[in-house]
Amino acid sequence: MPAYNLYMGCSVPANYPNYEASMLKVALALGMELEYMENVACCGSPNLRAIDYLGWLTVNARTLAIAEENGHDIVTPCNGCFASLKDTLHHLKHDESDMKKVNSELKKLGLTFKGTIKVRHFIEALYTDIGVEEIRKKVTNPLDGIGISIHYGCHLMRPADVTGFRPEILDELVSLTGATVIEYPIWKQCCGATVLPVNEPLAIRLARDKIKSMKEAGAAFAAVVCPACGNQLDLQQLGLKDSYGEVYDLPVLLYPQILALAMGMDESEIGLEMNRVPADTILDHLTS
Amino acid sequence: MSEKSDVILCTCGKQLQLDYEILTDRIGKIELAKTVTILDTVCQDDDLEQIAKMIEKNEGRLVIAACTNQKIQPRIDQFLYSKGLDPTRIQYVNIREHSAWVHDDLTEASEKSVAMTRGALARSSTSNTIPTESKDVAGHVTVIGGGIAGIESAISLSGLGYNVTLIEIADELGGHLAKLPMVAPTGKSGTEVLAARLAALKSDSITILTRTKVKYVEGELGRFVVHLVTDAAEEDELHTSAVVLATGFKEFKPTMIDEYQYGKNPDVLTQLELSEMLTEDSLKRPSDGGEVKSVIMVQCVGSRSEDYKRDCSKLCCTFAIDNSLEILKRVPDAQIRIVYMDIRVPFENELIYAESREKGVDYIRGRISMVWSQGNETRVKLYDSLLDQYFELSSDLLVLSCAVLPPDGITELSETLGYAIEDDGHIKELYGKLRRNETRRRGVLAVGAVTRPQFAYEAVTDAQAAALVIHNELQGGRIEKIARGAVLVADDCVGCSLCAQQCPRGVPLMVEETDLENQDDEQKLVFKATIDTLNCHACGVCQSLCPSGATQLNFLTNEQLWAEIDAVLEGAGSDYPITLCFYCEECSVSTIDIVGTRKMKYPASTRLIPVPCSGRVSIVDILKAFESGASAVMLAACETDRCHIAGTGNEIAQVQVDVAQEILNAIGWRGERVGMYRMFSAEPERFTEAINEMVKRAKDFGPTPVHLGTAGKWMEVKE
Amino acid sequence: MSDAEEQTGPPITLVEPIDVSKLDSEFRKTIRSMPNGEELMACFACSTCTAACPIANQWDYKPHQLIRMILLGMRDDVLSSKEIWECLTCFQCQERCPQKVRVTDIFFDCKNLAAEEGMIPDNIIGLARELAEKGQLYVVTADWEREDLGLEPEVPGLSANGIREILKTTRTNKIVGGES
Amino acid sequence: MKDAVLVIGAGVAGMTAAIELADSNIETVLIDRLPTAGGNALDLYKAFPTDDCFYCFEGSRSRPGIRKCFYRSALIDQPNLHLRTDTEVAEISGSPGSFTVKLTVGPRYVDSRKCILCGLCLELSNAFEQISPQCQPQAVIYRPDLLDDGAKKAESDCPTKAINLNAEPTEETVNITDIVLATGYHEMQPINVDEYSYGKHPNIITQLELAKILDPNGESGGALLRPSDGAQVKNMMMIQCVGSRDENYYAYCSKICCVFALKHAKIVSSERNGIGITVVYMDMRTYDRHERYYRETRDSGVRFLRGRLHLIDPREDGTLDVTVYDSLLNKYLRHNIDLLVLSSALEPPESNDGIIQLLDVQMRSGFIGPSDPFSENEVVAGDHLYVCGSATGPTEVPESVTQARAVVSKILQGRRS
Repeated sequence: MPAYNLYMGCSVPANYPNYEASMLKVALALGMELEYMENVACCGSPNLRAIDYLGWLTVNARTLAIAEENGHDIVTPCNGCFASLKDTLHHLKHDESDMKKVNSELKKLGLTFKGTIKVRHFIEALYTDIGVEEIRKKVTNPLDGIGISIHYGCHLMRPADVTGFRPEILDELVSLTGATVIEYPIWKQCCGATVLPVNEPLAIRLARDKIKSMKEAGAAFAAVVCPACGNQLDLQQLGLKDSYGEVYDLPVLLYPQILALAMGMDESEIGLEMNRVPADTILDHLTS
Repeated sequence: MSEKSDVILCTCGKQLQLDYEILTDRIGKIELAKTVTILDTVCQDDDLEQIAKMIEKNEGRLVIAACTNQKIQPRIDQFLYSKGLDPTRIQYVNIREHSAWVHDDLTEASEKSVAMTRGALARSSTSNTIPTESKDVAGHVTVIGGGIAGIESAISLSGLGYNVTLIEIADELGGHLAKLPMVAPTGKSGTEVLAARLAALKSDSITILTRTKVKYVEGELGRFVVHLVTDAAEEDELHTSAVVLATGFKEFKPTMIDEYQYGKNPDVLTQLELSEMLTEDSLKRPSDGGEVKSVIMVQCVGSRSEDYKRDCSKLCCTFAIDNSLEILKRVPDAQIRIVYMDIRVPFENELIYAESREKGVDYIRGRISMVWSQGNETRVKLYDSLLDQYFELSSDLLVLSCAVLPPDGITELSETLGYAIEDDGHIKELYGKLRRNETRRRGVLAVGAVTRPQFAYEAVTDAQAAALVIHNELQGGRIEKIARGAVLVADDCVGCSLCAQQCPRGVPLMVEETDLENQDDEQKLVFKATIDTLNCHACGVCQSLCPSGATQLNFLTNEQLWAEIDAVLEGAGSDYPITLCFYCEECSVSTIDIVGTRKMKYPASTRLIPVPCSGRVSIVDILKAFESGASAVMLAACETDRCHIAGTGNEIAQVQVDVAQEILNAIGWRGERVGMYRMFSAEPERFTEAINEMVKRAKDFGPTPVHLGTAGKWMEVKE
Repeated sequence: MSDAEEQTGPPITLVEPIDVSKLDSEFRKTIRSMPNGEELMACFACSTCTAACPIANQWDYKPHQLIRMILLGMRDDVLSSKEIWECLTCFQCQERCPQKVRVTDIFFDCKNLAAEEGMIPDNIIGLARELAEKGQLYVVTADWEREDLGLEPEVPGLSANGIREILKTTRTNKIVGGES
Repeated sequence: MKDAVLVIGAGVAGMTAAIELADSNIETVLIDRLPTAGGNALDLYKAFPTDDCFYCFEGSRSRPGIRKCFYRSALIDQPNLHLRTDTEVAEISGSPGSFTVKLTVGPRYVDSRKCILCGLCLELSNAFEQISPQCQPQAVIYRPDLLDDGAKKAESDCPTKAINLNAEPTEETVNITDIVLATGYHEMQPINVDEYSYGKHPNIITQLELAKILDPNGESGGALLRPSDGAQVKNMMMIQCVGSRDENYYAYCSKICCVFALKHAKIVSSERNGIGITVVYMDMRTYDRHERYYRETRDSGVRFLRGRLHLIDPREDGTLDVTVYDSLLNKYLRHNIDLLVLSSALEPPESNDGIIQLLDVQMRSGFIGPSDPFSENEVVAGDHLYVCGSATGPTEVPESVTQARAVVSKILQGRRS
């Protein structure tokens, strides 16, 4: 099994240790060797891209260049980090002049970006390197009968020519836990995370629409693979009573948490109590 | 053997500014000139008589120096044929548009005229007579595809006296048309439009094979063999003289565009699926058989999209309007909304658009946001770009006007039929402006939607026109024409297949040599080319590519062209650097003629040699010019992609020029001595600009180091 | 014939048009030369982008209108618009554009141009400041939560120095008013 | 002449039909009202969809080869083909299959078979003119209203005695089996459409007028200059659907004006550097592969504006302030331009009315429709009557050619049965 450069970004370790822990535990159980990258931090997120394109490119090219030193693929649990790295990779491969600019900056830090590294979201690595069949073998506690709606996250799916992500793989990964994927009309729609700094009511509205749509479609809980999306769908739900007078109580789980449960891991190992909307209903179901 | 020719010099009614004394004197001294005669108007009756007499006297070897042969040759040919004389050996020199009208200096213009006449004499000295030949072919044509275009083809060809076999893969004839409830612009149903034609097909000369597929085709114009297979897997073959492809189109199925939910929601259909429903009078919601009270149609699904079909599908706007009107006939209070980007209804179809609006069809300029199911309802959210509003509504049916795509199977068939395929997957027309129904392959025609989206009436017109083209080719079964074209000497053929691969019209065929002559078993699988000169377009591409000189144009052999090159360049040297220009007798001849007509001036240190197509000029021909003393060589050809010879002759020429440049560079000369330029008769300055540039290069570079025995001084001196 | 019809001179109208010659005709060239602007001119104003956008009904200028405004040279209106900052960057417009115009990416380009001219919403400047100072947007504050889950309290390998170094030399530094 | 066919109109469609007929050994009389063949095509420079010369059409068996310029065509020296320019139909009698047609033939001042275009008369007198290098017949024409002394000298000195200044109009009666109507289209002169000020300001022109300006063989050598003062055009605007899709003028869509306009926009944007172009449209109708023009012109920087004209305000410097409503932005935009080009409706030629009455064929928005519309036979206008090209309605060159061939196909089929 190959080793991976694990790029955490800043949001997961700061706000979602439950995501981090469940990912590491699932990876360990499946024999994935995730090694934290050294000397890296934030990807800058779309916000940096919006105001300082060259800075953003350079920050991410630096991360890629560091990974190039040991040659292992980068794996990240965050859609924002994934998009930043993927987009940087894609853009620099197609733009020689920016490539030169970036490398002249990196040179000052003693680095060179070549564009030889692959970037993958954690769930892609799960899917392609471990494979559905291998993972299924580890499912001891199938989530049969539970309906899950998936929020994939925009920056994982689009632009497709940059990210190269196929949403079906997450469907398969969810299905193999025994759960049923519940489709809902606005599955492509954004969670609203990016607009939070400039228009909070709008961001909340978008989160609310998604939760409402999932709930109406009959989902028992939601699956996400990104801290920012998780924040929108999970945390914002608590405020909906104030802003909309609506209560949905739709638990939002990070995918590794779901998989961990199906693999028979204990809720405490994966920080389920840190999820804002209590996931008791699932636990009830599993123990029943 | 070099034969002498008579020379006629025309004075254009004594109006040409040339020194005829110099001309007669100098030409008279050329060894290959038998006599020199001055006439005032070779195009007028008295002089035509003179020409006839000279042709009789000298077995047809005659050089006429006058105005452009583009004007006088048809008249002279016609006159001579009417007298039972053979004009095929006459060589023309243009001393009006190429000399007198474009050069100010009388002496220089006269010198150039002498040189070019010398060239024509050289060409004439080994000229062949080109006889009229004939052959008999079967008066049978195969039509593939039994939709409206194929049916009309069969009827037209039968009407012109041919036996026709009409092949259809489905159970029934009629294609998509049979499923249209209304055909624009007539307002009748497809079955009604077809009825009279289906009756007309019941003719002794038409054989219909349904449930039959064409597997592959062999042979050429006049003798194709079509290999058929029925749905019961029985194989058969059919001997035929020409093939008409009429396999129609295929509607795009947008399963991969998820915003429309096609394939997921049964109430989402394509426009043709709706047509079928209307034709069968079964308009209801597929999901629950419920009434259809509201319909949303979406235009440009897959069309005008970089992802699916770049171009517009042309028919879909009209189809949508027709179907809307049909729905309203059945459900007068139905609410129909058409969501569009641009409504495109040509000519009087605009009136149907107006009618539909009057009858209450709503047109919304905008796009669909998303489609989803809510209970048993189909919900649609859309954006109206003119109201700048979003709307959300339920609809009983969502009808997608899907792109018109080429049918399945045409790529496979192209492998043996040799026609070219357009970027969009349709069959490529030979030339988009004037020869829509012909394909790259002679004897293979394409009609109807297989070439592009077409309305029924357009497909009918296509079919009728293509029948005429076939009739022109087959001439009722007895093909008779002047055998002017490529002639192949099989013994010299090395079997490389360059000619067969590169002939713009697919004329040379590769055959097993054992078909030609008996060989030992060991050599049985050696292939050789054959060329039917009567099928040839006479461009000379095969000749310029042939490594062994096995195939040559009978009116412009290698020997003839090389002799001409040498003769026109006599006297070229460092005192007088000459630019030799080969020009094609398509766009280039016209452009140069117009330059003459408009009296646009350029230097007289130029010599012009006509070739049927620029693709006739080989690397060797170019190098011969340098050997004979040219300082620069220019090739005047048709515009890129506009070669008259199926669009590819000039591309072959471009390769020859590119390689010639590389050769010159490789031996230490300047590649820029050779130039290729694209001519366009509407822009005559293209020629003057090009020739001025080449003359400048000739002057700057001077003659090449190797000519007239200066061997040893190989490298050019570069400053 | 009425008096009005007899009048000559320019017709009276209440329309006060935008003078196109006063617009910035170079603006579209600028956008086109930016990282994702090459396909800009392929736009044929079908409004698919607007149809695809989940929030454009909140906007004064719709996505297709913003693209039109770029094409027309309404530089100031575009760069000072709130819409470019409210873009969710969900890429749905870009995904569905039949002419492959990179709509979302073009809005990113516009934001960069606006940023260069100092037109940035305050909250975004705040984020930039976080990045410039801390090298990250989020820092671990509740390390006991990490420890509870068996994670190291400090994130392994984390170091924000590299980022801070880079951002000192780029536009971010200018935005947060750092020393040059 | 036995069993001859009459082709009325020597544009692209008529010429194609006539040559195909003559090649099929059918005696053919091709007539045109104008002094030279070619119709609208002579003035149109570049043709879509191939962007090459407009005056180029299919070769024939007597001119083997592929396709030819008009001047190289077989119109003159094909023995079965009888071209009559300056000629109109005066009377048609008889019955289908055996019509008797009386033609009025204009004065034959110049014998086109004798004229060798030596240029002598052009030097001697202003009354002679070669309309175009592509003219067919390849002969000068004489304008009697410009008669001068030189003209008389030209008459006497003409080396082939091709000139007769005293020629009179003649009448010719021909026996005809079939008639082919190829009367083409006319570009509407939008003088009555007030809002466009056409005819009131020299810098407001039509697309056909623009084509003439762009033609390198034209007065300006192809440079795009303002008609008012010959200054270089810097900004221009085209307006689509002037008189088309308009119940006040022509309710139909003229079908080819969008491509026509974009063909010009493409020439200007790609070959006449630095000229700004705005195209104002209602629906851009680039059917089928013509979409390419729309794509390419957008890419080359042509601005497209969905909307309509609000106001034209001419300024003293010769420019025009044009305000247009943009229906997508919901804003009014004012442009300062040098040249306003109107994509004016393509209308039936006036002469159509006479022919339609004379032959009792179906009228279709003023053009000539098929006799039995339900047959989908576009080219059959009646018993022994056929129609092709823009006589059927606005038609592209390739359609005209295909229709002309369909006509010949139908005539040959008719003769066999």
